[in-house]
Amino acid sequence: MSQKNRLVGGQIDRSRPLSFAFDGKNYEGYAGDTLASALLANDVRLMGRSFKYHRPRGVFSAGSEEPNALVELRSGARQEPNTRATMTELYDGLTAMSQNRFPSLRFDMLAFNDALSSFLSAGFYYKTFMWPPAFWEKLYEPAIRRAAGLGRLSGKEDPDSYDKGFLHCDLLIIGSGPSGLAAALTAGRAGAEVILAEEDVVFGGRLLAEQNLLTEQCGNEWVSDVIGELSSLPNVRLMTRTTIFGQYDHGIFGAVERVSDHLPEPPADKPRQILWRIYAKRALLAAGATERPITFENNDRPGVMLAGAMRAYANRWAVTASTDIAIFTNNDDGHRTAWDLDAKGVNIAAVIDSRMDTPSSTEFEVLSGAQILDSHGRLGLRSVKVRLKDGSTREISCGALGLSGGWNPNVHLACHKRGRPVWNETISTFVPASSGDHLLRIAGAAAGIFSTHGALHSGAEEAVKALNDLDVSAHVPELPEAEDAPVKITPFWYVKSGKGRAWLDLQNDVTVKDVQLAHQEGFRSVEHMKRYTTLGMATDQGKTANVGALALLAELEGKTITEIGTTIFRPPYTPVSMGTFAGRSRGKDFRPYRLTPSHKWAAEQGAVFVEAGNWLRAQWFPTQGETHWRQSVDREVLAVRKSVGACDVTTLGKIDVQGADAAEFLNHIYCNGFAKLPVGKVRYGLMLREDGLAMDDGTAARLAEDHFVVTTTTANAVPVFRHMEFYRQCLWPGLDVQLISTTEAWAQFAVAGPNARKLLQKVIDPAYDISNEAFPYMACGEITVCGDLRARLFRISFSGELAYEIAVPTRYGDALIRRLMEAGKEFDITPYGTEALGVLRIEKGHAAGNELNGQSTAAMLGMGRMVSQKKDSIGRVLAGRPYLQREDDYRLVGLKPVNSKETILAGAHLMTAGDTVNAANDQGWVTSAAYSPHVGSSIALAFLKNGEARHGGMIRIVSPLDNLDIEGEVTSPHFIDPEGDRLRV
Amino acid sequence: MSEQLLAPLTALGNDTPVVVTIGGITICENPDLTIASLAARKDRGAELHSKLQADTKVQLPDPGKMMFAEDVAAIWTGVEQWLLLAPISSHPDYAAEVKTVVADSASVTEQTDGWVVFDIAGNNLIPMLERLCNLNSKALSSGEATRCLIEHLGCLIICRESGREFTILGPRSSAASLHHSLVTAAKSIA
Amino acid sequence: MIINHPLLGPRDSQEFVYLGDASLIDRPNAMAETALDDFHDYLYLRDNPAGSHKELWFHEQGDRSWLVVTRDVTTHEITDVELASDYAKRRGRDR
Amino acid sequence: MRYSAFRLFLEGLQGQSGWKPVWRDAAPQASYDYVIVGGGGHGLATAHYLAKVYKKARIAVLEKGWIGGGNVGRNTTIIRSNYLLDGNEPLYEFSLKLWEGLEQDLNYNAMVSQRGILNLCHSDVQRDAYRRRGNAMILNGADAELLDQDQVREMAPFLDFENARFPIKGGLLQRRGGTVRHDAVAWGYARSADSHGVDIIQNCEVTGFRIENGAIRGLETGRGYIGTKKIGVAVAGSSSRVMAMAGLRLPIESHVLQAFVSEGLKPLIPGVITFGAGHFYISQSDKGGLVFGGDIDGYNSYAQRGNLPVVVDVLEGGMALMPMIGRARLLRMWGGIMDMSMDGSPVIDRTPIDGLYFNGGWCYGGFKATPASGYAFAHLLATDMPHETATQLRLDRFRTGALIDEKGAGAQPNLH
Repeated sequence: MSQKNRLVGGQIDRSRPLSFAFDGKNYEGYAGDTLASALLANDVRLMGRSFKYHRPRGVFSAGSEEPNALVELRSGARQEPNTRATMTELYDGLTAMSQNRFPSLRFDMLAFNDALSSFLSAGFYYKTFMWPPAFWEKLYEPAIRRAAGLGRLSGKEDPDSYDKGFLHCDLLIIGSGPSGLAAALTAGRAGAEVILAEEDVVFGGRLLAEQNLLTEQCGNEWVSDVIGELSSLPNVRLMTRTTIFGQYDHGIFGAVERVSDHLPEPPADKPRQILWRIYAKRALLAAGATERPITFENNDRPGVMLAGAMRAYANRWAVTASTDIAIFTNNDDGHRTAWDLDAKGVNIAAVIDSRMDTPSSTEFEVLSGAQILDSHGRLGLRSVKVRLKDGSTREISCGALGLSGGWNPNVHLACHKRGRPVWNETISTFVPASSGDHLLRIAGAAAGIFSTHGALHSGAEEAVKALNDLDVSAHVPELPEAEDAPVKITPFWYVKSGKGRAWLDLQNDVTVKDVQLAHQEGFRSVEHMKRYTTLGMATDQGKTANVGALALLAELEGKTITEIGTTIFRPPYTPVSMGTFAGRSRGKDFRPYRLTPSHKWAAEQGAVFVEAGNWLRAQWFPTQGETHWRQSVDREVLAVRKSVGACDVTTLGKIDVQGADAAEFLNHIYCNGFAKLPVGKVRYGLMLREDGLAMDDGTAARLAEDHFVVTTTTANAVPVFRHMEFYRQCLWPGLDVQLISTTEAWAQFAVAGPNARKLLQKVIDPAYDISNEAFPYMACGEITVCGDLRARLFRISFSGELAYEIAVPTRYGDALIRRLMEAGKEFDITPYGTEALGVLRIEKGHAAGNELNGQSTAAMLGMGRMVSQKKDSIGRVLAGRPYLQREDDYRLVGLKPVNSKETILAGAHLMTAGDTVNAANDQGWVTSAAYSPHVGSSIALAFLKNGEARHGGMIRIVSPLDNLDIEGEVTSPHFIDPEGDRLRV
Repeated sequence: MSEQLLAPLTALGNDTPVVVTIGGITICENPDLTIASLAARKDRGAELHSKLQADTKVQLPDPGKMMFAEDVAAIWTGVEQWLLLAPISSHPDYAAEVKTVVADSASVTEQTDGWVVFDIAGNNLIPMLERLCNLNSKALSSGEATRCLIEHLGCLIICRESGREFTILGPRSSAASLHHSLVTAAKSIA
Repeated sequence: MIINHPLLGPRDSQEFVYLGDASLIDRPNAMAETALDDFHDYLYLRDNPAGSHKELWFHEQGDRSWLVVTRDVTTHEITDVELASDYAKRRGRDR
Repeated sequence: MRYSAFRLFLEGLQGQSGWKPVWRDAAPQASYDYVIVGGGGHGLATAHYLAKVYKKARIAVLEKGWIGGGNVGRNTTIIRSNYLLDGNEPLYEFSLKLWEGLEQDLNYNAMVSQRGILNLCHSDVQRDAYRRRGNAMILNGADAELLDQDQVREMAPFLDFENARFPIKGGLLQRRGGTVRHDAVAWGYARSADSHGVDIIQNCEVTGFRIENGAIRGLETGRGYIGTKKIGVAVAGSSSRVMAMAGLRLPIESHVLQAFVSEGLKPLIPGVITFGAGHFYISQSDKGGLVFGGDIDGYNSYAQRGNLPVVVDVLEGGMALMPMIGRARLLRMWGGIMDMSMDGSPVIDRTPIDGLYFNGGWCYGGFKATPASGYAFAHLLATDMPHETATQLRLDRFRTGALIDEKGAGAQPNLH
């Protein structure tokens, strides 16, 4: 029969039936149902299997604390493991599968673990699986891994998108039960910027799940009145399906809004979920409370659930788990469930109350001073065995059992900054510490104020206080009359009886015995107990389990619960999809691209691009007939050496340094001298860190007495700017110097090769004489090109050839490269990419990232003498430490294979011939290697111990990773034009 | 050959600016601004202020603010540091023009090509801005300008009309990525 | 975390880059006889207190100013923020 | 009491009633020959090796709270010896060898699982650096393999090869790397040390050192004065606080490192994988949780908790690398205090005070080093000479310039 367990009333929309499938079987529910309520309506109690023993389990709660009813929702790439059926809104066509079972939910082979349970005690795995040692990875562990885990991820790319956002408010209200709504009304009317966040689909909290909380009005009506008013206020933002999952420093909260999870799939261009970072001047925690169970033997059967959840199912979703129910309680709240379900026509088999002094009822049987000893029913509860006040036992038939062991305030968010809650004896529960954070106040059940009247008033009053803190005046509004019943509870945690297992943590299968064993073995601190037994470490983080276990541990230790304390509360409050945190930053959008000014042109040329930090640079430019990258690169290199080439070098960092003291400032920043650099000249500069090791290199061009342009390597543009600002602001705030980055503002091209000048003369306006005499090596100047376009020209060379770098405003970069290509046709101009750039600089022996890796001294780079001892520059003092000045330290050398057909690999190590290949004999390593068309073989740069003295000698080049072991000759690092004649022609 | 003038490209790599309308939101690339940065020389702030005001009527704003004078906007960008924005058509060599005015009371740097400029307009841009940056965009009023991060990019946001008109300056080399972020956010809230 | 920038007001610490102890402003005299020892202590040794800590943050995604932030490193509570250049001048760094 | 499958079977039949405490909850005696300050992994391992290998007696481990409550109980459980520099690699390789025999040594199953660690590279420069490193590992007796893109794809087909912002070019694989059940390391060492007579004293905070004429005489604790002439301090995270009581300033800052775990999932990720173009590394625990992390938050902190920007940064890396994890859920995030040293490498050395020895500055590397760190520290305490694998881990290296800077980041702890 369809929806056999559907009751009358409820807040579901019976006019909108929805079909769905669970484990391949089709069912029907209504709009407003959760997957759990719809399954219950269809008399499905068995929804999952537990983690360790694979015990049959049914839904336990009606909210995010659910330990049992976890399913694989959806299919294909959208499959979502471990999804709580209680938090899954039903939509038409929903499909879900049970998980952690094989082959089926009703018959699970791994349930034989349950039969072996007496050997699988807490931590049993620490005591075995040790022999023989090799069997762990091969046999034991794979078997354990297969059995463990819960649901399956598809292994496919998540097809949905996620988003991030940022919100600001005066008051963030977390939870929309009576206290949250009263607070929102208070703050909203006061004109404060308010965010009301509710994890549920609708606002109202327990007002939706209970009968008669308000005495003169139906709870629902009041909720809709309040929400109606709040939604008319522009200063109030109402957010449902939004979980505030974490509190971070200084009023920052993390929230996840599930925008599209209630739909079969997100609409086009819309995210599945949004991660909100909320900046709240003040926050109010009104997150309510979570009910806790009472533990007894076999208390885990499908049909056993929290009494409050049973009530929520009946009142909100018009569903009962069974037509015959029993209640086991230690407080008055449990009786409410019986009243509400009785009113809906469900048979109340009995209310079993551990207390002697209990409310009575004429409608159903109340067994005071009674306890449940055991339960029966393999795949679903059939009956419970009750020990009556007089000691006799009685078997009571029921298909569902509601447990009420009291309520735990949801203190989590109040404890995310490492505050711990305190035990309140009167109401037998942990409440937030009163000396809490002034940024976060707590109201209602979350504060241990359990009556509706109390919740309403505390919500409003705490909102007033929070706003007063912000100098916003606010007043407690008129609030509805509400029940104000005191908490009547006599703590009762677990039934002491026979030898069977009684579950504390349902999902992770931690029983009373496990905690007892942990204690017996010395795991007495609460953290030890948790870690040894895994209690509270499941997907529900022990929301319904922890307090019961703490009570048990307290009893075992002979201490109070206060002395035992809690474990640490950590975000997230409930698990959050990992994609949400990444938002849009994934795939190609993981990081922004930086494109060079010639990108469009290079793409038209068919260039192959490479990532350089966030930049995309042309790596080489294949031409017709070239099938291997080496062909292209060799051609580009040779073209530069023979005639002329052009390369986009815009990515180098450029920092504009101005001010009367600019030269003095640079004199501090660079280890070599800059004070006397003439205007119109460029100088190579080496920058050290204060620890004396090389940080970066580049050039500084003096455009005027008070104006320099500094270049940095591409990778260090940002750190160097930060470094320079540190010294400007923090060490020499008295210097007249101003810095600004201009990396983006100029398109800069290297034009290199014997014909570079001839080419540039065709482009540069005739007013500017760039002859060798007028514009010699290391000259710089501001010029114009192509008819009065302002430009800069630097005669510097990375390739070792006659070369210039020419810069124009970025927007003209595309036109300039096209013009250079056009003008250069007569010289067979060749565009070259980063690969050829690298070969050219290795041939010339210039250091780059592989050599400037933060581990090199100036001396290692062959620039030891550049470090001026006559002035105070950053790093000079500590560069003088003895180890960094040792004679036999590494030096940059060149390497060539003796057999020119062999290839040197960067990252190979250097050994003396005849030595055993081991660390003790390690002589250095290859930093950069390339095929040099100029030399006609593989060449490399390397750091070699005492290398300067070893030019001309032989060395073994070994890369055990590649089975490479070849002989090489040590050379000067300058494979081309060591005297620098080519630069100066 | 050198007499033939070079033709500029917009930051998005076209001859003409890109304009996109999504829902009620228009995102418009603006290539018509020239930009110069200005940093007062040591202890010359007062002199700089008076020179600028005398010659150009430009008043230099306080932190987080922007001020207009005729066709020039001045934005505070750092301690004793500002960006000046002006129409490129009437100020073809703007940095040089400013330098003439301020002489050695300030360092001036040409920054026109350092940035891509997007003007965005719509009846309510707040939901879009909320998805992009951590500013309290709802509280931004006309004449406020501040730096912020948009999808890993350091940008400058200028509020031209509260909630309805904003200008976003971003690093020019990432113009395409920034544009993609703006369009994605607009679609997401449309 | 939120750093209350002395000029720009509250800003997310994500916009900043952290350097370390503000004692890095007290760079020793590089020309002194004892410079090697002084620089060793200056660059490498830290009080690393479990409590109030003066430290340097750079507003990289903002106005590029270096700030000296006084923060309790056990609670992350920030009690003071000022421009590092002001702090440095007070410490006698006027050149 | 010896642990075995047979014993487990017997206890199963007897209702588990025979199990004894894993370690005695000892009370402090008036004096000891050796006092180890810090009941974390390193301190407990030191006690174990000092007693078992170096045959010393009258040893106490003092722990402020409960043992294993610091970084040994809050790390991401990775073991590896894939270091570049000769100052580090011998120690980490020694450590890996000790891990390989740990269960038999301790008679405790800490689930040492050598499923491999794969460091991905995304550029030629990175590959060159990995080749240098991999070769250095081999030269030091460790195992390493350089994989190309196809080999990576075969191992981890779920990585983003199609749409990556920073395409995967290859990776450095150490097959002997893997994971260990972290808490069990502390418990296993505690159990073994205890069985060799070591007193493990919990809830015993050190409040001061007694130093006379430049030599250690004893220490003050929350549970009274304890006389001793040799103290080994192994309290990474709190090193500066403890050593300040002896008047020493250290080249160390304390920083927070966050770590994360997802809900349990069926097996998905083979070993440990690290992203080379962002801050993200991941493995999957035997229970099924994806265990992952990234970079430190970057500011000094003793708070054992971090903030959202790093959470976002880590998961951006995660989704960029393996977009299949989008629908898995993050279950828990936490933080530990790292001793971030000035060159990113640890210190195991004597101090200027006679009888006071220091072990710290482990940065992120502490857990994987636990066995060797304990061994080398025990060696130093017992012989007054550095262990052969730890000769360069000296406190004075910042003065001499003999730095061990794997990353080349310089004297800035938050960059290591």
